[in-house]
Amino acid sequence: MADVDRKDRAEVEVPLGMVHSALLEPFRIRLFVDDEVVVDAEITYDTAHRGIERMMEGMPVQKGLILTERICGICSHIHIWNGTRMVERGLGIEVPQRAHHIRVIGNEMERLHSHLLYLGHAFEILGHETFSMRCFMFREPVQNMLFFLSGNRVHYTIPVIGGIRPRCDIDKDKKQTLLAMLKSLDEELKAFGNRVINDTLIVSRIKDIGYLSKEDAIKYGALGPNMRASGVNFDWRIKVPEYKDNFDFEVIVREGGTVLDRVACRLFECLESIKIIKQALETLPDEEPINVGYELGRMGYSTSYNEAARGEIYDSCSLDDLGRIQSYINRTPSMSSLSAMEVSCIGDHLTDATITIVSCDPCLTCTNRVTVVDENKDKEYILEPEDIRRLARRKI
Amino acid sequence: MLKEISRKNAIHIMLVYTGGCNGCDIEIVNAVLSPFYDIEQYKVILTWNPREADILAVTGPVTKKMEPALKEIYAAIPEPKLVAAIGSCAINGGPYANLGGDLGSSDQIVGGVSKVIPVDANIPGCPPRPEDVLQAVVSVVPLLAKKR
Amino acid sequence: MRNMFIFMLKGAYDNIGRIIFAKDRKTSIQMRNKILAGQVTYPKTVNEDACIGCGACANICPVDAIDMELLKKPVKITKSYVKEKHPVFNPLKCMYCFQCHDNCPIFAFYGMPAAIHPRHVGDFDINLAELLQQPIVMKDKKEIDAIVALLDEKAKKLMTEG
Amino acid sequence: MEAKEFVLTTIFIPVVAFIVSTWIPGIMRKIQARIQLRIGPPILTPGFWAVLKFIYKERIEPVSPFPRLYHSLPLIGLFLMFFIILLTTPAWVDVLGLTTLVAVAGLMKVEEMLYIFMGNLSRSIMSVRMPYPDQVKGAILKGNARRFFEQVSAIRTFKLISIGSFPLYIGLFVPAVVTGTISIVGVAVYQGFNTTSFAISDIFSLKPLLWSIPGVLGAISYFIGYLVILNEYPFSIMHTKADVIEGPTLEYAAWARASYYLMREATMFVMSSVFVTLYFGIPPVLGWALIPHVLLAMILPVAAAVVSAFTPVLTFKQIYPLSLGFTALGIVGIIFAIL
Ligand code: SF4
Ligand code: SF4
Ligand code: SF4
Ligand code: SF4
Ligand code: SF4
Ligand code: SF4
Ligand code: SF4
Ligand code: SF4
Repeated sequence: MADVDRKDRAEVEVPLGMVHSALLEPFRIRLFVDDEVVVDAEITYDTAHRGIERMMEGMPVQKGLILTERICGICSHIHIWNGTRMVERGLGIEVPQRAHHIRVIGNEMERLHSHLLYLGHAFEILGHETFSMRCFMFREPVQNMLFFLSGNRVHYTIPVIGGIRPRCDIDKDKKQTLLAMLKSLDEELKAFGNRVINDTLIVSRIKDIGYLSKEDAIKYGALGPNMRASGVNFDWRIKVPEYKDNFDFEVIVREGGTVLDRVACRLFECLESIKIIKQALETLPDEEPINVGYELGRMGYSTSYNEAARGEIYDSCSLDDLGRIQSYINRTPSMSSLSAMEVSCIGDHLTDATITIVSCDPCLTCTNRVTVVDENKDKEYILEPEDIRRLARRKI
Repeated sequence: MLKEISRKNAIHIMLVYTGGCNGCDIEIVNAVLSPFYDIEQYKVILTWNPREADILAVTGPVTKKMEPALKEIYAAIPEPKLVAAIGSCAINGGPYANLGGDLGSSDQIVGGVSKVIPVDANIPGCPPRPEDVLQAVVSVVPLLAKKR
Repeated sequence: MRNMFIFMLKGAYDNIGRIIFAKDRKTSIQMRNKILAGQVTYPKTVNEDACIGCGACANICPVDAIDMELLKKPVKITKSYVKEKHPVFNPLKCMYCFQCHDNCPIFAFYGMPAAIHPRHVGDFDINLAELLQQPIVMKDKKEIDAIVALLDEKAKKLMTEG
Repeated sequence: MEAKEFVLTTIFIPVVAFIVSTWIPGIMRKIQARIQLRIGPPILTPGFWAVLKFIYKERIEPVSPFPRLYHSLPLIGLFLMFFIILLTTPAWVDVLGLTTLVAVAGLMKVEEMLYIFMGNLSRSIMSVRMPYPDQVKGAILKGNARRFFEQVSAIRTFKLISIGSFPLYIGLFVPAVVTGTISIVGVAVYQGFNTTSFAISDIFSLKPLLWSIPGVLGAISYFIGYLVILNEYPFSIMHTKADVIEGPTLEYAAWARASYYLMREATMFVMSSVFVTLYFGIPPVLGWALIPHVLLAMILPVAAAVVSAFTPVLTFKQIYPLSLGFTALGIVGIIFAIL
């Protein structure tokens, strides 16, 4: 990542993490600075590696899918949904439309809470405690909605093969309450967004930093809102039939590529999510939410892509005769977004570098899967960003 | 006497995430930053400096990479100190340690926090709700005051 | 800049009220009282009305987080079946794998909300006697056998013989 | 009489300053909490009980090349602050010729410099010493020197001293220019303060400097300087949570941490007290007139709490222009004063 001539200019290294107020999750950032200006950055994330994909090998698929949810506590729903979806596609299991709608509601609520969490975290990093708390205040109703919907605030465990767990079904009362909650959230968020975009101090702090050009965004594989904030117009939701066939929404694209754009992009996406949830609630078909009449068995290699709060997510595996998992692969957006941040924080002040890295919404727990064991040499090494790029398969 | 009162009236809590799924972490952050829960009203103040901390809140199954760091941070906290293991991962390793069954658990984690440092309070849930965390923290404070 | 000025003026008005009179406070006083009194309880995990006491959840749980306890007063569910035991859930042992939920016959055989949920079982009404009359909707023979193997003897009879 | 008053002042004023200052962080926190729509900690918790609690904690040897020196730095700061407030009392007039604005400015500079020393002497676990095998991880820039957070913030302190505290000094010297004297009590006397007998009722006959154009401009500069010297938001780049966590003070534990807290609290109060002396013309004196002085001295912390609740932490990119801007404002004040 670093040019050779940068090496001469870098003076010292400032390592941050693994336990650090700005990172929250355990990962390590090494910033190479020259008088507090970042010359190069290295982000290492293997501290939360739990070997989930490895553990799933040989597990009955229903059991294994529970583990996908524990990949992450923020985008838990999309993992279990995408995993379930992958299996359903592979085995040709029919899923009621009602279940699709509720899964979409779950995902959009997750996007809402994830983006609000992101905003809260970003303001905390900016040192703006008040606005950070405001974001968490707006997030509270979303969490309540999720609790109300599923019985938990974080891991909702909504999808199960064949549909959704009936615990999370939406009856009339639930629907009315959710719609009312959404309405007030919509208004509050718009007012708050307006306030933030007009705050001179905040804008001056995030306006020109963390620039990621469109070319770099593609080259380093930034995903989701990070790539859309750099002007790349892509969102899996326009391809996934669950979304495409049923709902109207806009894909938010901004051209700037700076931290401000990434923040704004998420703010606007929140409003789009509210729109989608409203549509889904209003057009909820009246039928059983789950189809238990399916049979598990051998499944060839099946894949599924979807749009998580942070971008593209990919799951694939095959099943043996008894419905046990063979070689599960789960690829998540944070990993490649992070390597894009390694370049975009170059040239900024040290304090700006942390907000830049945070502005890609890094979530490390899903990212920690790149420890490679080279059996011949009998030692572990970490893939370089170049290797990740070589190995990552993106088809846009 | 004064010692106990002062300990009851100002508690610093430090968070260490040791490789969980973030769920517990987010709920703790919620308890701290959401005005709805507001941990500070219970005289509990968040800190990121082990030298300042009284209670160490640990989440997640301790991964092998995090084990030495957790130990060092624990050692850096001056007595009296308490450790709260938050979430089923921190209590017993959660699904990463137990779900495997015959297939064995993950070889990347050490397991519950109590395998690494002594634990004083266990807060169950996956993740525990913020109110569970708050109540547990409030209820261990007398323990802290009684120490030496 | 002009917008900023407007916000400052409006904010000054709002915030003076907030600082002096604690206006629009969002902290839940109800929750504060509950926490200080130590009354926060774990959510309800077993729906007694929907449970047939079959023991499948306790048998499948990989970490023995569920104990089947004898009921003081057995409950008659159908003409031939009396519920004698009910599951008691221990959150400290649980790892939230949902095996109990997914193997509860109420959910697995009939697609209804399971009688047990490690997080929050939810409020719903179910008429067990009626439900048990209906045919099992699950298709997969292997799965049915696997779950039936988990049930205790009496429940096994109930499920297989109707 | 003179001697007795001198001794009483020397004992009593620092004690009052000490007691009052333990309330300040709590009041500030409460105000911020109210703005953030929550309840917030009890007023005594952050400033008083926390200090007491730290005194009762286990003594831990700090990881530092000179542990003793490191531990004594906050005590020096505490002492400096009490010295500054004494210099502003009428009883100390002409002691060693120190009761001038120049002396106050100099002592404040020393106070700021303490942070540079602290930063260079601390080696906390949180950055370089964190046990993580990252030097084998393959960054291209191998073998660079590695810097602790504390050292990063020592450098930042240096930058802040060299430019950030201009507004404070301008704020200190506006009164001198207006009144034509660099004696602190002289400034107060100019505003109508009577050194020999001063009662509460006399306050209304004062003509505070604050009610004049140079006074207002000077006060604004002083306030910005106050934020800078306290490293309060938005000027908290030296110990921002976003990167250096707490900066120079990371290694303070137990009683040393308590003394650091006290030093910071004392700074909050004393700097504000100096402001009251200079801009309201009420120096800290023995007797009932101390009450309005203490009440007015709450103005700056309260204002700081409100400002810091609505500002993000600024980097030097914003601090330089802001600091220069407010310095210019102060200079305009001086020009007004000369005209
Ligand atoms: S690298 Fe992948 S397969 Fe290997 S243990 Fe980690 S998650 Fe599992
Ligand atoms: S290289 Fe690709 S398949 Fe392998 S772990 Fe990484 S993202 Fe997954
Ligand atoms: S990138 Fe991974 S951890 Fe982050 S939200 Fe997506 S799936 Fe979850
Ligand atoms: S990015 Fe990963 S760690 Fe972060 S919230 Fe998403 S799944 Fe969790
Ligand atoms: S690249 Fe291969 S070894 Fe690595 S996680 Fe993927 S499947 Fe496992
Ligand atoms: S207990 Fe649950 S929520 Fe907490 S870290 Fe473990 S899996 Fe995540
Ligand atoms: S969710 Fe908990 S109680 Fe249920 S089977 Fe799993 S470990 Fe046992
Ligand atoms: S499996 Fe379901 S019905 Fe059977 S005892 Fe457990 S909760 Fe009750």
